[in-house]
Amino acid sequence: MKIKYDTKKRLVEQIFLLEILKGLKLTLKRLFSKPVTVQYPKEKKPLFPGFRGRHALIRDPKTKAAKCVACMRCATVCPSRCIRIRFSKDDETGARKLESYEIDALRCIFCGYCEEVCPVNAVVLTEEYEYSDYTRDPFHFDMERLLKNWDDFLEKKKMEPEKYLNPYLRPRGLPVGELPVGKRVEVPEEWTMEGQVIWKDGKAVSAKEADC
Amino acid sequence: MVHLSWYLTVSAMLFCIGVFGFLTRRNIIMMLLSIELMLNSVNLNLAAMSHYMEDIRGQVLVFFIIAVAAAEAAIGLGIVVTLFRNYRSVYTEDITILKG
Amino acid sequence: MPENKTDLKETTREEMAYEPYTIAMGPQHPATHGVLKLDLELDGETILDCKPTVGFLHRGVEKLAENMSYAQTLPLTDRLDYIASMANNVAYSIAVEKLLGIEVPLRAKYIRTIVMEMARLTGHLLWLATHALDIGAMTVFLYCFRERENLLDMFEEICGARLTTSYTCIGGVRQDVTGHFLESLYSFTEDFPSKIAEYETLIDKNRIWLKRTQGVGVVSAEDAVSLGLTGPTLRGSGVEYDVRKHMPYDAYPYVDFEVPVGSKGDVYDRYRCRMEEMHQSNSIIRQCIEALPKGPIRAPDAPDLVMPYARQKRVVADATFASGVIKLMEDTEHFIEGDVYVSAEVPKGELGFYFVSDGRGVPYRMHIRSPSYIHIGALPFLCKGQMVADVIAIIGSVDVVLGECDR
Amino acid sequence: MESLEIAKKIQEKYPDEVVSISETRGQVSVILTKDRIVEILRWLHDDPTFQFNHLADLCGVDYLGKKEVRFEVVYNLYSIPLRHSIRIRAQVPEDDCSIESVTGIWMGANWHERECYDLFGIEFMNHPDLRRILLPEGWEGHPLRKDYPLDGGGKNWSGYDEVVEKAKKLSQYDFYGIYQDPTKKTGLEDAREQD
Amino acid sequence: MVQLLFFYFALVVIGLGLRIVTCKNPVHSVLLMLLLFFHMAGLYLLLNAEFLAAVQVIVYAGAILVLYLFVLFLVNLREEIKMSPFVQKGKWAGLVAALALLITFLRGVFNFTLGPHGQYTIEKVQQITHTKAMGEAIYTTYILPFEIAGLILLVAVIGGLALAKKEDKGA
Amino acid sequence: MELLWILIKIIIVFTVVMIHVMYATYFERKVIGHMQVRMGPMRVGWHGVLQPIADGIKAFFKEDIIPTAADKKVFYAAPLICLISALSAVAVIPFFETFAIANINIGLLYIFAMSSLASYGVVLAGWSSNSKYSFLGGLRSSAQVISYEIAMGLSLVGVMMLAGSLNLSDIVHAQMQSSYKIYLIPQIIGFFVFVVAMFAETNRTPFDLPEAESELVAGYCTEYSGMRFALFFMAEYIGMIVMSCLAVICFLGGWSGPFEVPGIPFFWFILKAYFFIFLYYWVRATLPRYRYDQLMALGWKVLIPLALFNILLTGTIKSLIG
Repeated sequence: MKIKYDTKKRLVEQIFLLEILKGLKLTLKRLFSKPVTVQYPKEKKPLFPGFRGRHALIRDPKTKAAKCVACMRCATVCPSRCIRIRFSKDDETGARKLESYEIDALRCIFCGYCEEVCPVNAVVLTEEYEYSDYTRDPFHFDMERLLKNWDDFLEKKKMEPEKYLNPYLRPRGLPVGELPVGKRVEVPEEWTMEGQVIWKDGKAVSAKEADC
Repeated sequence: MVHLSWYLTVSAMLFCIGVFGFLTRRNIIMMLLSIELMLNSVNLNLAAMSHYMEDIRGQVLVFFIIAVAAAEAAIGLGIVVTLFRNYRSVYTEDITILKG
Repeated sequence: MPENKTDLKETTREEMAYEPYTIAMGPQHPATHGVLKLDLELDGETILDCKPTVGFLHRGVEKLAENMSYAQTLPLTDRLDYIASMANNVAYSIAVEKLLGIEVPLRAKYIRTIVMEMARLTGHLLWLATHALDIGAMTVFLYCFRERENLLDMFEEICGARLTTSYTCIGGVRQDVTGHFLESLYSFTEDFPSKIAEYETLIDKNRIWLKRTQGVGVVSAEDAVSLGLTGPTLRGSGVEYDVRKHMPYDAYPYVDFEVPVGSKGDVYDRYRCRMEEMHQSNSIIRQCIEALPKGPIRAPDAPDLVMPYARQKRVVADATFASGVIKLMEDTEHFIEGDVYVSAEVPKGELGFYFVSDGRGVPYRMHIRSPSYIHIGALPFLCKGQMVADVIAIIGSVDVVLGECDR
Repeated sequence: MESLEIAKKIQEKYPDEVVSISETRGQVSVILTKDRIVEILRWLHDDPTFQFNHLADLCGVDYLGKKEVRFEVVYNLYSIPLRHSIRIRAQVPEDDCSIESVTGIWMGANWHERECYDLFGIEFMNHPDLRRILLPEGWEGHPLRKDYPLDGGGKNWSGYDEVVEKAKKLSQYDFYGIYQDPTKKTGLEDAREQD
Repeated sequence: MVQLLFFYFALVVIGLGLRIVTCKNPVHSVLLMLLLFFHMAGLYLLLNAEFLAAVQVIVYAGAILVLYLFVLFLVNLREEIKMSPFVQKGKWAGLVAALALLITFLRGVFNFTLGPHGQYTIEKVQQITHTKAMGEAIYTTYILPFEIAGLILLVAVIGGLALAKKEDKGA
Repeated sequence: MELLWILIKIIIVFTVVMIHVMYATYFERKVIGHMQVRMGPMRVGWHGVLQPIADGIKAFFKEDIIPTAADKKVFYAAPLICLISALSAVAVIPFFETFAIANINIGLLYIFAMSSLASYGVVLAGWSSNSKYSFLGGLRSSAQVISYEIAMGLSLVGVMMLAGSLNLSDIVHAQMQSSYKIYLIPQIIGFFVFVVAMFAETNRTPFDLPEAESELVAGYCTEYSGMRFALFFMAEYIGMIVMSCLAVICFLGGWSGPFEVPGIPFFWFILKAYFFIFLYYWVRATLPRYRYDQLMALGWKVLIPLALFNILLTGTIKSLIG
């Protein structure tokens, strides 16, 4: 498709600077329209659930400890290799016991792979993004720090831990059968594969409704 | 009361400074600047005379001299630029094409 | 100022030899769009020679990729063209899918097309913003960012990040879109043409804008192809080459759109091309939303995220924690030896990935054909004989991102 | 034209040059020896039946220990008017690590070849400006070779050492006068003295 | 008061003049020249020639001197500062010549007598303003010289253009 | 006694101008901000009203960096030349009937002289910084100011012809007695040329090439920081104010208005001047930037012929009518 444009000006336009006056009119109009900016530290935009922010280890409400089972999947998948896990092995049962869990947040690239592969919903990226500091040490999260991050986050969200559903704990639109047991949490219907949305008559409706 | 000869003295001294500069500087631009100095001294001379003679003619002449000075600067500096382009220098000892 | 004794020595004529006036534009310069350095040789304000220096942002993505699984490299592609990272994700994914021979479900294809076009809009909006700012129209910059923010918000809604999206995965997308996302995007597309009209009011016919852009940085169709220019930069010269049309991928065969091409190949033509492309992208997004089918969003045979490094048994459901369904299989159909080159049309041009595989889950060699790299390489050709102010306009019009250039 | 057909035609015309033809997922590569590479590519570029006017990509590959000939330079060609593509792979042995430049055919090959030279150390003969491009001048080794140490070989780049040295030197000055040590000179004074 | 002002202006003008011709850095010379022009303008004001003062600043300081600065920037200047500003041999000869000229001039100055007075008395000039007085003289009595001055300027413009124009490669 | 009165006038005008400069920066940021659908300064004080004070304090206490290779004397002098030449032009502006620091006969010429001096500050700043960007900025600025000064001077010749005087107060009086009350109508071409030249003289968008931030980083003031940079800034804004006042005096009838506002004799003057200052901001928010050669072409090939034509027209009409 050849673009057609006509940039030749008629004499009237040339003399009376019509196109410049139009531009001036637009800026004058915008002078009286409402600014779209957000005054950041005072007002904050609400984040969408699933924002990939500060890391946390979910505290198990029953045991009060991390849910991590030291399967090493997160450490394996991490592209920047910023997760370090140490565990000990019970000789009798063969069960793994988590010794330490460290995340170097300065190395992290916040891709969210760790929470996606975690089979038990233990590690999570919370919706916290304001945690800058003057030194490097505070960004080396050890297990206590990560658990505290989770507590802080819950306190901020004022939500029961069970009710909080991070979409990455349970990616939207995947069949339940393909997920590990730990991820089969209850989600709104729109998030399941059965309830996925399609477009119909100028509105997004779930495919189920559209069928009938 | 400022006497006329005071003006003339100042003008004469300024002119001689201009002459000295013109004769001794290596840089052609500075030589031209010295000429401006001399022209200024002449201007002062004319303006003072005209004032003390209660006539306007001298000052009209000053006006013309300023106009001519502008022309002179334009041409002179044009020549300097051309010289610089051809010889990469604005020093009198480098530009000896007439000496052969 | 105390004068140093050594300064007083007579300088000889030879020492005063003429040297052209050179200016180092960058690596820290407001108009080089990153850490690009241009050594300009000037005669007055006319450019005699222009020598670009790149590599300040070289991170060795290609070497990194040789030591990571295919899935792990995907987040790194966010950092190539960080202005439209979604497009890089898609381009990388289709390349890997071609290599592994994976067919993507239709719904995922449509979603990918939507996000790719959204990425094109974000890319073009930022391009217009900075291009206009370079030429001095400051207000267009902020108007463009107003819309770009909306798009980034939508990215945040579907993948949890605004810039480093990592949204796609090999064999599909990482998660489904929501109804809210579709509705807000659809209403955005309804408004967007009026927003484009607003930018055009300020610059399109403005005499200063025309003077600054018309006849500047002209590149003929033949030269443009020979220089390897792609994307709108090439199409501005009148060559109708668009990977979306020539080698269709994802849902592009199913949507109806046109490829705008210019005629003269100057800055203004490239500008017009991108403006028209924004209209086209807008219409593609609308068509895709309207035709979005239901179905899975990941291919059933897509490799697991924690992919083995060597040719091994592939685990579909985790043996330890799944409900008992354990499916192990020898993975030979995916990891074959050979090489593929697949490219996609990202906002900047043709982003190609060349993979050499030796049959492991790790690429033996990955080469990224980044459009910005080629475009910066063409800058000396474009800039010669122009003026300093035109260099700014030309850099803006070829639209380069240094993250992509240096990789 | 089908890619395989093109490959066959190349083989017909240059039977001695073509080493082999391979196909992966429908994409055809023609593996050539490097000697007449410019001639072949120019033929592909100019011939009206091929018209490969778009050099989509040019890169090097290092097959250390995998193949007999260590390096390959890969040309991904595409024809915009005829819409077909072919991949040419020229073998470059390690002991004669050089190949003819194709900048005369595609101007855009210039930077591709510089990159290839920079990262693989393959010399491109008759290249107008063969310098390092992504890495700084004075970098040792060619990082995309498979025998390049992943940890950098425990050696820093000389430019980095220079910067560290300079930083150390600057850190001994009291720039802002906050330490109030009369024996210490400020950096500015020292710089002035050095001038 | 007027005498004080005169002496101030006169001394500064002489001092600046000396500094200008001996200054090593031509840019500094030009800067001092600018200052000198201001003081000259001050002297003109003392002579009731306010129009001349304004023209002095506008034309000399505002246009001609900027031209000098321009040309100075065009030529390689940083090297010049390192060299002696004077010609190698003629420095003292120039000084002697200038001094001799000064003595001659001063003799003339002290033997000087004023000619007949004209019609533009100080009161009259102040009344009709200097600008108007100048204008009347220029546009009536001196209209021909004025035209010629305009012609000279035109010639200068064309000449300057012809000199500074780069040769076309084709020609 | 007279001297004391002049001194008081100087102090009053200086203070008022300085406050205007401070708040001109504030309103520029506010106006342009709102035109660009953002807020502008919001932090210091209510809606950022104390921002100029904060900026001033910051500039004052900032480290004054002087490049080692700079020509120090000239480097120090350049911002002062700019500021002083801009400030001294304020002296002849009659803000209302009886109020001007110096009501001199060649007021218009005086303003020209002062505005042509401002280019020295810029050129020398560019040269003395010993930076290539500064140097280019300086050169551009001087060429621009010299070229547009001609256009500006010629555009005002029509006004001089109609008023028959170079005294600014006389020009206003002459306007009040003319048939249209303002010279805008008979001198519309001159006004157009003047407004364009006014933008160029003060180095503002779309003619802000000397400091074009996307090309020359910051042009002639690239190497300046702290107080010295603030001096350039102040000079630029004072230049804007002076040019606005000149436009008001020469074309919009100075302090005269449709009706008298009791107690505020300068009401109309200030109002009209504010309009021009707003115009500066408005244009800055709207237009792109010219290229150097295009700018020169506009000045020499469009504005100067237009101004000459205007002179011809004015002369013809004047000789025909009276």
